[in-house]
Amino acid sequence: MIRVDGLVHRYGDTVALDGIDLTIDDGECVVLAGANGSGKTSLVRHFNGLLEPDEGTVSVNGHAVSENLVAARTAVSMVFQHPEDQLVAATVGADVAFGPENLGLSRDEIDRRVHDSLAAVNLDGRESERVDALSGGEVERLAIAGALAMEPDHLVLDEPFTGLDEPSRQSVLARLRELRASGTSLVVVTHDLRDVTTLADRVVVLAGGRVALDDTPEAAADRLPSLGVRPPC
Amino acid sequence: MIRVDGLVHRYGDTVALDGIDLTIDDGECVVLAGANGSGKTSLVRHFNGLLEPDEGTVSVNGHAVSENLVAARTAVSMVFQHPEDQLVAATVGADVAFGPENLGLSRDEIDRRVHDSLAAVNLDGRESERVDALSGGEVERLAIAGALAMEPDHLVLDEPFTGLDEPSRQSVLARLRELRASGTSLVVVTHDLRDVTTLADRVVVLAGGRVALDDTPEAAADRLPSLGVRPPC
Amino acid sequence: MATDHESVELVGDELVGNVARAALFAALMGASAYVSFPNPLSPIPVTLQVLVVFLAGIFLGPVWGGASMVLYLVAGALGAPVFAGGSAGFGALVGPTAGYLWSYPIAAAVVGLIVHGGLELGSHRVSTVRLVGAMVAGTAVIYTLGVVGFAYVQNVGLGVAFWTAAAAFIPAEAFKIAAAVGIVRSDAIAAE
Amino acid sequence: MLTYEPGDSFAHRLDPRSKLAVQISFAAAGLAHTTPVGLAVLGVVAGVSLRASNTSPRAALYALRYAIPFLVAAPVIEAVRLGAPWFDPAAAVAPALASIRVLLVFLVAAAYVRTTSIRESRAAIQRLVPGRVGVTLGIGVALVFRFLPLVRRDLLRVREAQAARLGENRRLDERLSLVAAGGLRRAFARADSLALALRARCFAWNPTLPVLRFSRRDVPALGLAFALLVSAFV
Ligand SMILES: Nc1ncnc2c1ncn2[C@@H]1O[C@H](COP(=O)(O)OP(=O)(O)OP(=O)(O)O)[C@@H](O)[C@H]1O
Ligand SMILES: Nc1ncnc2c1ncn2[C@@H]1O[C@H](COP(=O)(O)OP(=O)(O)OP(=O)(O)O)[C@@H](O)[C@H]1O
Ligand SMILES: O=C(O)CCCC[C@@H]1SC[C@@H]2NC(=O)N[C@@H]21
Ligand SMILES: [Mg+2]
Ligand SMILES: [Mg+2]
Repeated sequence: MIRVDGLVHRYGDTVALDGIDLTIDDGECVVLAGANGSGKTSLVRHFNGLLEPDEGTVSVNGHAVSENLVAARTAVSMVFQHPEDQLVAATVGADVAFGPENLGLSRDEIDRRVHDSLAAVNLDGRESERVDALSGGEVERLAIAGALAMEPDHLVLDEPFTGLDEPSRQSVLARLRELRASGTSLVVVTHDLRDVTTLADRVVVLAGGRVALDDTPEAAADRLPSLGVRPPC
Repeated sequence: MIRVDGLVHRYGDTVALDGIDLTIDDGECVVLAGANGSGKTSLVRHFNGLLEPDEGTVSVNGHAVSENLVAARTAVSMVFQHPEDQLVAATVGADVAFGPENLGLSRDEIDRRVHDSLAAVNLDGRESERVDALSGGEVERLAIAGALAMEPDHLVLDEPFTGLDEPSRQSVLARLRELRASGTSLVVVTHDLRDVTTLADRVVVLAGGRVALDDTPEAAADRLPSLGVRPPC
Repeated sequence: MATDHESVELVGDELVGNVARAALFAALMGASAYVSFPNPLSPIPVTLQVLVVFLAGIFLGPVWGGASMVLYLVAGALGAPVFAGGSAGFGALVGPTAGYLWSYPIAAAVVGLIVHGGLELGSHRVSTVRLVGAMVAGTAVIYTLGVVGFAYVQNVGLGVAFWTAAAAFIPAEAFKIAAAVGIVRSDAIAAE
Repeated sequence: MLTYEPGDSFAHRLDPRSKLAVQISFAAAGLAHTTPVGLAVLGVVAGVSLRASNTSPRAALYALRYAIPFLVAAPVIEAVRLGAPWFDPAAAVAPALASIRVLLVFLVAAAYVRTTSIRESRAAIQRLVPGRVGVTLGIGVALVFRFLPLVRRDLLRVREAQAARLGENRRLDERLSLVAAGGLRRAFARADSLALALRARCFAWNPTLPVLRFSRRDVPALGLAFALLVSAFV
C-alpha cells in the first residue's frame, strides 16, 4: 500500500505539490491525470524516494519511504517519462539484470528474473541485442521489463504511451492488463485515457498540485473536461 | 508547394523511404500517419534539407531543396519529434527569438513574434524562465512556439501533441486552424488523429517507407486500422 | 519485503549524481574526439577534446572532472570508440598520442583546482582572467605530457616533438579557450 | 571501426583478465625490444592474437588507418634536414622501428576490443580494482558505452536545430559556442535523468557481479603474458 499524507513539494519558489493526501491499495489500478505542470511526475517520484517531501509523509507497505529506501524501491518500480534515459546498459539482458544485481541476488535468481520480465513484455530471447537498435515501442517495453525485474508490488508508469503507434500501444496495454490480473498494483500517468480507464479502479486528477478529483472512472468522466483532461471516447 | 519525386532514403542497409511521390499544395493541410518506423520523420526531414535524398528529388516552391537550403528553411519550419532536441537557447524567450533573429527582422517585429507565438501555446509571460525547469508538456509547447515564430509558408509538426494536456492541445489546434485559414500549409505527423482529421484535407499513411494511403479523411477512415493507425473517434 | 534486502548498501544520492555526470562528460569527450580535422602542420589531428577537458574541470570541479577523464580513458581502452577519429583500444594509451590522453585527467583537475580554488565544487562564475589562466595552465599540462609522450613513443627528438605536438596546435587551443569562456559567460548552464 | 562482436573464437572464450594481461605485457615487451629481431617475434605474437580472435589483419589495419599518418610522419620528420644532405635515412631507423612497435600494439589491442563485451570488461574491472573505486569505475565505464551514441546524436541534433531555424546566418564562433552549450545542457539533463534511474533501481555498492572464471584455456594466454613480461626485464 502507498500512503501519502499532506505532501508538499517545492522547487525553489514553485510549489509543485500543495498538500496531497492519497492512498493506493495493493492490487489497485489508478490512472493519474491532470494538466501539464499539475504535479503528476513530482508526485509519483515521492513513491520511491526519488524526491524528498518538504512537508508531509509518504509510506509504502507501512514503512516511511525516507526510512527504508531499499524497501520502498523494491516495492515500487518506476518507468519514467523518457524511457531512453532510464536504460543503463548497452544490451537488453544487461539492462534488465541491473536492478536485481544491485539487490545482491544469486546469479540463478537474476537470470530467472531477467527471463521472466522479458517474457512479460514479449522481448524474451533478445537478451544480447543492443538497446540503441530497438524501436520506440520496444524501448518502452524494455523499460517496463527493467522495472518488473525488481518484482515490485506497485508499478508506476509515467506517460508510457507517448510516441507509440497503435499496435505498440495495445501491446503495452495488454502487458498492463496481465500485470494487474497477477496482482501488481498500477499507477498510470497519462493524458490519453482511451482504453486505460477500462483497466482502472480509480481516476485521480491533479490540478495546481492538489487532488482535484478521485473517483471511479464512470463517476469521474463528467468532471474531467473542467479539469483540463479529455475523457476517453 | 512541396513536391517529392521518387524519394529514396537509406540509413546504412535500412531502406527508410522506398520511393515516395507526394505533393503538398500551398494552403493545404495534410495529416501524415503510419506505424512506428514507417518513415514519417525521415520523410519530413527532407522537406527542409535536414536529410539528403539517396535517390529522387524534393523541391519547395519550385526550387530543389538541396540547391537552396536557405530558401527551403525559410519556407518550411519544423517542430522536431523530440522537442528537447530542438531548443537552442537557455531561456524560453531567447529560444523563440532565435529563428526570427536569423531572419534579420527588426527588434519590434521579433518581440511581436515571440509574444504571439508564446501566446498561441499558453506560455505567454514566461519569457525569462529557464528551459531546463519546464515540465515535459511545456517543452513541447515551447518547441511549437519556436517554429510558429518563423511564420513560414509550410509548417511541419512531427508528433506535436505528445505529452500535451487537453487545453494546450486545443490551443495548438486552434492556432493551426487560424494558420490554415490564413494560407499556411500544414503537415501534421501524428499517431493520434482525434480532432486533427477535421482540420485536414488529406490523410497520408506510410507503411514500410512507401505511401500506402493518400485520401480525404472520410475516405481514409476505414482503411486506417489495417495500416496500424487508430481512426479518430 | 524490508527484510529481504537488508544487506543492500545504496550508493548515496550525491555520489550517484556525480557518477552520472562524470559518465556523461566522458561520453561527451568521446563525441568530441569524433570531431577531428587534419592539422596541416602535424600528423596529429585537431579535435575538440581539449575543450571538453576544460569544461569538465570548470563544471564538475577538480575531483569529478578528473574522474570523468579517467572513465573516458578506461572506457576507450576497453573498446569504446572514443579516441581521435573514433578509434578504440588499449593501444592508444601507449601510442603516439598517449601523452595527451594521460594528461587529460590531470589537466581537468588542474583547471578545476584553479577555477574552484580547491577540491570542493564552488561557483564557476569567476573572473575571466582566472578562467583563462586555468585553461592556459591546463593546456600547458596537456602539451608537456603530449610532447614527451610523442617523443618517447615515436623515438624522435624533443625539438621535433615540440613543433609537431604542441606549437602546431596553439591557434586551435586559443579558439577553444575563447569558446569555453563564451559558454561560461553566457547563461547557457544554470549556476549550480 | 572495430567494435565488439559476439562470437566463439578462442579469444572470445578467454577470461577478460587474461586478455588484459597479454596486452599490457605485450606493450612492455615492445618497449624493451624495439629491435628488428624483437619486433619480428612480437609480430608473430600479434598475428597469433588476431588469428585467435578471428579478426582479419586487413580489417584491423583498416580500423587503424587514422594512426597511419603518425607512423609515417615521425620517421620522415626526424630524417629531414634543413640543409645538405636534406635527408638522413639513418636518423629515420629508430622512429621507424618505434612506428612498427606501435602498430603491433594496436593490433593486439584490436583483438581485445573485437572479442570482449563491455559486460565482461566491467566484471574484470570490478574484480581487479578493489572496493568502491572499482564499483564506481565499473558502472561508470558501462555508462560511457551506453551514453556515447546518445551524446553523439544530441550534438548532431543541436546542430540540426540551429540549421532548421537558419542559424547558419550567425558567426562561426557563436554557432560553435551554441552547439557546445547545447550539448552540455543535454548532457546535464541526461545525467539528471540517469541519476534518477540509477537510484530507482537501487544502485548499490555490493551488487552481484557477472561470473568470471579462469579455465584451462587461460593457461596458455597467462603463460604468454608472463613470458612477455619477463622478457621486458631481461
Ligand atoms: N526540476 C525542476 N525545477 C524546477 N521546477 C520544476 C522542476 N520539475 C518540475 N518543475 C515545476 O513543477 C511543476 C510540476 O511539474 P511536474 O513535472 O510534476 O508536472 P507534470 O504534471 O508531470 O506535467 P507534464 O504533464 O507536463 O509532464 C511545474 O510547474 C514545473 O515547471
Ligand atoms: N539515424 C538513423 N540511423 C539508422 N536507422 C534509422 C535512423 N533513423 C531512422 N532509422 C530507421 O529508419 C526507419 C524509419 O524511421 P523514422 O524515424 O522515419 O520512422 P517514423 O515513421 O518517424 O517512426 P516513429 O513513429 O517511431 O517516429 C526505421 O526503421 C528506423 O529504425
Ligand atoms: O584521442 C587521441 O588519440 C588523442 C588526440 C590528441 C589530440 C591533441 S590534444 C592537444 C592537441 N590539440 C588538438 O586539437 N589536438 C591535439
Ligand atoms: Mg510529467
Ligand atoms: Mg518519427
